[in-house]
Amino acid sequence: MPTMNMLQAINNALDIAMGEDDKVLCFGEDVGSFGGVFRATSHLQEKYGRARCFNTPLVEQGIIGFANGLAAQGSVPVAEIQFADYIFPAFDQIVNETAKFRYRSGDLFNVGGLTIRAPYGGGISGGLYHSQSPEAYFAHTPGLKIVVPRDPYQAKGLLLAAIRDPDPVLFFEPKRLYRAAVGEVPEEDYQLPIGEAEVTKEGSDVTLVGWGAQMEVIERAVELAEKDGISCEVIDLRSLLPWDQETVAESVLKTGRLVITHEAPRTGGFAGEIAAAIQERCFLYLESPIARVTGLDTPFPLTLEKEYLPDHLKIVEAIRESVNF
Amino acid sequence: MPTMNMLQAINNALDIAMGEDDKVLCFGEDVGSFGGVFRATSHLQEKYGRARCFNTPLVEQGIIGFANGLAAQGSVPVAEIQFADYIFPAFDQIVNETAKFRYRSGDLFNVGGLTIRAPYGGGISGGLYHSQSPEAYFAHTPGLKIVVPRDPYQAKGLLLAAIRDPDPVLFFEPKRLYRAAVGEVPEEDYQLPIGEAEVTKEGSDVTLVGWGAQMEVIERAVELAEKDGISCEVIDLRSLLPWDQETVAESVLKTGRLVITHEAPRTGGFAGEIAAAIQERCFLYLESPIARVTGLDTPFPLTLEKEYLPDHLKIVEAIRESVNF
Amino acid sequence: MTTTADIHEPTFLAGDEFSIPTFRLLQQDGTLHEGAKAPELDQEQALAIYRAMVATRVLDERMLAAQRQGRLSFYMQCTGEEAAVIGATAALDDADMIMAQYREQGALIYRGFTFDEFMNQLFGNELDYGKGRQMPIHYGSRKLHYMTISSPLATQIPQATGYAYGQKLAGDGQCTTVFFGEGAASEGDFHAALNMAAVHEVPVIFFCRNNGYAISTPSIEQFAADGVAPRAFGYRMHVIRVDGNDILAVYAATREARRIAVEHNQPVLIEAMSYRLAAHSSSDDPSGYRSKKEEEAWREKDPILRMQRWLGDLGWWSDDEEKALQESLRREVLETMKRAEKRPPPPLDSLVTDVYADVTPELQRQLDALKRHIRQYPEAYPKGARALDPDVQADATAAKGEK
Amino acid sequence: MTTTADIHEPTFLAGDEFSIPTFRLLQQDGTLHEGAKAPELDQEQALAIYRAMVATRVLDERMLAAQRQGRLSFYMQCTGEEAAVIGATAALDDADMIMAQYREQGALIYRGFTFDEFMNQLFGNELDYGKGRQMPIHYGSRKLHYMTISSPLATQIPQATGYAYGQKLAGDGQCTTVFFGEGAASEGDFHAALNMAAVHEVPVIFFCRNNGYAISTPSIEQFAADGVAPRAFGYRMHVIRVDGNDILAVYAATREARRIAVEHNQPVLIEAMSYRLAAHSSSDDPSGYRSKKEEEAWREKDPILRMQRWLGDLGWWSDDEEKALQESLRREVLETMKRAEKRPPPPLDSLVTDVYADVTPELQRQLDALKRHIRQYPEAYPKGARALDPDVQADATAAKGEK
Ligand SMILES: Cc1ncc(C[n+]2csc(CCOP(=O)(O)OP(=O)(O)O)c2C)c(N)n1
Ligand SMILES: Cc1ncc(C[n+]2csc(CCOP(=O)(O)OP(=O)(O)O)c2C)c(N)n1
Ligand SMILES: [Mg+2]
Ligand SMILES: [Mg+2]
Repeated sequence: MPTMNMLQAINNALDIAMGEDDKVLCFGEDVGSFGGVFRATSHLQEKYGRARCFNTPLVEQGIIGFANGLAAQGSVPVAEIQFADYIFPAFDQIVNETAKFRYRSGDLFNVGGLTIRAPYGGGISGGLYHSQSPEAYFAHTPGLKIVVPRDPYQAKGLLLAAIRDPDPVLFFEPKRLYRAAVGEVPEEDYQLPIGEAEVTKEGSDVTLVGWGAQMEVIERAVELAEKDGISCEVIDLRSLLPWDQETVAESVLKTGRLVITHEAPRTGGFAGEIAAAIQERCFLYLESPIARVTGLDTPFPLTLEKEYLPDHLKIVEAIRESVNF
Repeated sequence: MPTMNMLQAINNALDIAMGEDDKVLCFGEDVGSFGGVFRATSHLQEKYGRARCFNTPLVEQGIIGFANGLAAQGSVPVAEIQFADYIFPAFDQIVNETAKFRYRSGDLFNVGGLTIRAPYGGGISGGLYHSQSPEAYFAHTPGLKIVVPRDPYQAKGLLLAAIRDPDPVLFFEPKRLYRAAVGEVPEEDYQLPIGEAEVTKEGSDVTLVGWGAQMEVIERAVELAEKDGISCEVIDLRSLLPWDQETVAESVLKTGRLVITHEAPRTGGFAGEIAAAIQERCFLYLESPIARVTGLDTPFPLTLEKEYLPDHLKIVEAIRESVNF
Repeated sequence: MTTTADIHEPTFLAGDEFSIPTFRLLQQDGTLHEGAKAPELDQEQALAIYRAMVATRVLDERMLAAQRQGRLSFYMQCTGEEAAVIGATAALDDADMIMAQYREQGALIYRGFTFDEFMNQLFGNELDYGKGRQMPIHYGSRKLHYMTISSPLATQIPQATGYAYGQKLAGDGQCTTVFFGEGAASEGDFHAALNMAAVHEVPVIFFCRNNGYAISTPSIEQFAADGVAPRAFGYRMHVIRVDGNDILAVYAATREARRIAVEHNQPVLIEAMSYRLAAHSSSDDPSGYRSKKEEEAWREKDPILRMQRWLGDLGWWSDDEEKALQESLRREVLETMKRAEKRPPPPLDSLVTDVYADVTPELQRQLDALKRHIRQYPEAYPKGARALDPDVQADATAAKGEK
Repeated sequence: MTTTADIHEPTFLAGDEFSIPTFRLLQQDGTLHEGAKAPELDQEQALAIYRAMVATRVLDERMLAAQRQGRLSFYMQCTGEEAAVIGATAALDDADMIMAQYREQGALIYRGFTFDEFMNQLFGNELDYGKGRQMPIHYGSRKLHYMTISSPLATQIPQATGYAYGQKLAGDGQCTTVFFGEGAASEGDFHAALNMAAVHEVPVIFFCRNNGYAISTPSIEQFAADGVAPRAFGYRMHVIRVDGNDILAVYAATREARRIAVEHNQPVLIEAMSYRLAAHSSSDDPSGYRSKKEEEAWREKDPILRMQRWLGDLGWWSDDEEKALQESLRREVLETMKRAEKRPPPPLDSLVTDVYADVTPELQRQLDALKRHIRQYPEAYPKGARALDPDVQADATAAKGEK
């Protein structure tokens, strides 16, 4: 099986989707001949022509408005937002339009073909505006699906699933791992399920839940915790909307403890939703409070980025506290 | 003491603020000579002139961008967004700019003078786009303050506090109560604190938390519950950011039970944050799972609005379930 | 690509270099302007256009009255702008996509949306295509290529650019026409849409209804420029300003715009100058922000009367026909309204369907809980109870029987 | 307010009715164009402008090199656009507000921002006004009336309209100049800003640096029109296109624009035609999207060389002065860089201050928890540990001693 980094896996997924279906289009700022500032769309214009892979003017609300129209028409747009930090000018098009298109028309029209890709997350010295993790802003929006892959294999399978999914999907890519995460990725077409979490490690004392780049951080924390003799169960949520309550609840019913982590600020972050839902479903089985290990309730800093981030040491401390409660 | 409805109380607060400080400006779509589609700014242009109370072109991102610049310059803008459903085109200006202005400049510049008013909420046959409660979208944004008044008295005191607060404030007004809520409101200037919840009723069996128009709904539910002999403590959160964890935690330490309600969809709603924080702080004292009574995870409907809304009957059922757990 | 001429004095331009005239064919008395030539329009199509204009007017009058009687929660009239909307629609191919703002019911009428279809949406009953989810006037029709209305202003404009780009790739010779008000044209989405359409050479017609007001805001407080038309120069786009109350001019301009769009894959901007004769909506009272005199002056320019006179002069239309048409339309509106009012609400499941292509497990749980709750308190949720269980109310069954 | 001329043929305009010339004064050889007249500029101010241009160039060269050496995480150069940025700034009053995009460090240099101030921001140390929170090049200075840079593009444009409206109300005779690229001008915020400025008669100068590219996207894929200038007609705004590499033309145009803005409360759009000679940023490599030949052609039009020749012809500047200036600037850059690199990071509390005017209880809890955690693992958070406790590292103390 070939080895790819995450960008190559994403590029490969786009290539397969465009090769298979003429209706698939890729566009966004610098996406055309240059192949995107991260090069996720490299060579796609060469291969499929300027009509199907192109630069747009610099206007995110226009990119998503245009993409909504294309999807309503029956095309399968894959729109790139250059950084997740710059998705907010398109917020109205996404939250009021994309998400509500099918519902408001009674399914006369829908934009199910739409996929929006955006690199998210910190750890790259990006400061306030090249580091944000905005998933929770969208997770409050019925009608959207939200997917975050953790490694190249997941990225390819989930992106192909997202493009073909009958609903609009926001696909947030952990840019810190674009080149850092390397792994075996099948050459051929495959899909991974949207809406299903994955138990990446079984254990009995505490459940860890995360997504995207945090999965690697959790892994490091779990290594430390297991040295202490704490048996950890690890769940990659993969989809935040809809999210797989069953898998998480089942695990917590077993372990009695839950630690959730994300990079975004704590207040209003998606860990709050998970905690609220799980305390409701697993109330009598919880042996300690559900813990959240998150970014601080501040904009994303630069010089003190390491201090801000929910790293493996903060997670392992939360695990210990949870187990020793 | 004179009796006012909520619109009159808001108009009165704006009048006092503009009368006292030349730097206070009111603007937005139809805000000028017409006084706003709900008439919250009636007569202000007459009284303070076109330079200080005026119509803007129809562009929410421009209204808030303009307001951010004005606030940075030292003015005290009170910008109206005609319906909270239409605040999303300004999402980038609010979330990336308003919220981060002071932090990113190390307090060289700030937009603390800014207040954004917007009518929110359902119950008025408004369907998808005249009913939304978007508070949770903003509550994930450090740097913003969010205030929601429940009645005319609160509206006036909180709005005056918001205008004079050193931080930017989103002021969401429950439009269902604009004319329906009537009460005594002092003629003179007064302020109510931002960041402090209010215990509006003491009780011992269960704590109810809400804000804005839901407070009236809670009241009706509590009447029913008390008939069953359930003693309810009721908290009006008033500020969602920062929110008063102490008051809520203190109450739950006493009652051992918590029911939170809001109109917005459940997933990602602010009740999740409250539940997550309170289960952490009150874990050993909780006698039943924290319950959320909210809108469905769908866009806001029309014909079946009554069915969608978290009304008093749904709340009283949640109270009963919580107490009988 | 910029011009190369040089100047050595700091001379500022301010737009006085050009002026944008208004294209007019028909005078208010029903005769053509001197030198004007009517577009090719046979009697059949002319009458189809005229009937649609009258039907729009009658529907609007009746439904506003129904709103005033409390039978309807909300309504918006097209009154005064029928020629702009229907003239443009008539110049399109029936399979061209229309993406409207909300005041373009005339386009639907022209394309054959029935009064029953209107009423079902207005009353949000079980037959409403939108399943009773949106406020009145948010119509949509897939078979008539009319995108379901969305309240957030201007969002449909860049969507139209995208839709038309898809049509261009599909190569089926269709284009998209997007309607919007001069107020909505202030939104950022407008700028995005026009620029992208010009850059990507998209067959889309941007049809601006400049009716002088955005709710209470007069256009003079909306923009300082000479209307919306000169913005086209900022994108390098074909543009024409047309008398929006002149059915012939609107038709001719749009037909030519469609030719440019479809044959050359070039977007076109049309600015139709008109006036919103009625209130903004049933919630609005314009007496607070404009004069009766101003309204009267525009009432004199009624586009329907203007066309009626033209048809009369041609001998294509008589007073008797007019009377018969008006009466039959009024009757039809009232009958269909009564039918629609009586129909039951959409089923309870419609609360959670269409959020996604399939109902998610969490939504199913929420629906199940809601059903249990409604069964506990059926009288508190009459529509829900009825929708949950068709036997609950006899008239619900009766109404269903009519289908 | 629309024009009243009528036409009776459906004639579309497409912008060929006018053309927008380019205002130029200085030729590349340092002489004036025939018929051109230099603006009033005494030797002192001319040299101040020139020195700022050279200082910008030197700073950019050195800091890019530092980035390449790994001393700095990121950098952006103004190279090629110094005349546009500094010429405009020199034409303003020093108390006028400047709201820049990110490539306008020349404006700051001209106003007296010191190399130390630049370096503290670039290295995000304890003396950075922005407290080490933003990426390099996000400068700001309250005393120099230069708004702190924000990365999201175009957001500063409507803010400038608002700021200038506040200045107009204050009546202090100041205005605001907002810089942005031709790429950023595609954002919806641009449209909002210009329209609102025209409607509300705001003293703001919209200064567009049209440098041909937005990262890899050439302006031909950014808009189909003749640059950004003709958009002004859509708002009824004064507009001028100027050779952005011509310091005299930029200065003269901006001075006149400022007069219009301040005396008439009218916004003005200036489009400065130039070229981004360097990569977009230190993360970019332009060889993937444009030719060396194109770059070379523009390198011939170097704005600094052009001004140097003009100064030389006037006898205001010599080769020796040039050499001395370059050397002293290089030395100063290196020295200040070394100083800034060594300074300690901002204090740990700076993580939570300035989110609000006062630290909230929740933020205080989060900070306290973080401090406990860092005390537990000081070696894992060297900057945090050092910032938490100045004694932890000796060199931190040493660096502090320099203050
Ligand atoms: C984004 C957004 N902002 C505000 C509104 C509220 N609103 C509805 S219609 C309207 C005025 C629209 O005026 P115009 O575009 O000129 O259309 P007209 O009503 O004149 O046909 C406003 C402000 C809205 N629906 N959407
Ligand atoms: C809202 C937003 N979208 C995208 C970006 C990423 N980005 C940074 S600079 C840039 C290009 C800007 O080009 P232009 O405005 O022409 O300025 P120039 O770099 O040429 O000076 C892009 C796309 C951003 N910073 N903000
Ligand atoms: Mg209008
Ligand atoms: Mg550029």
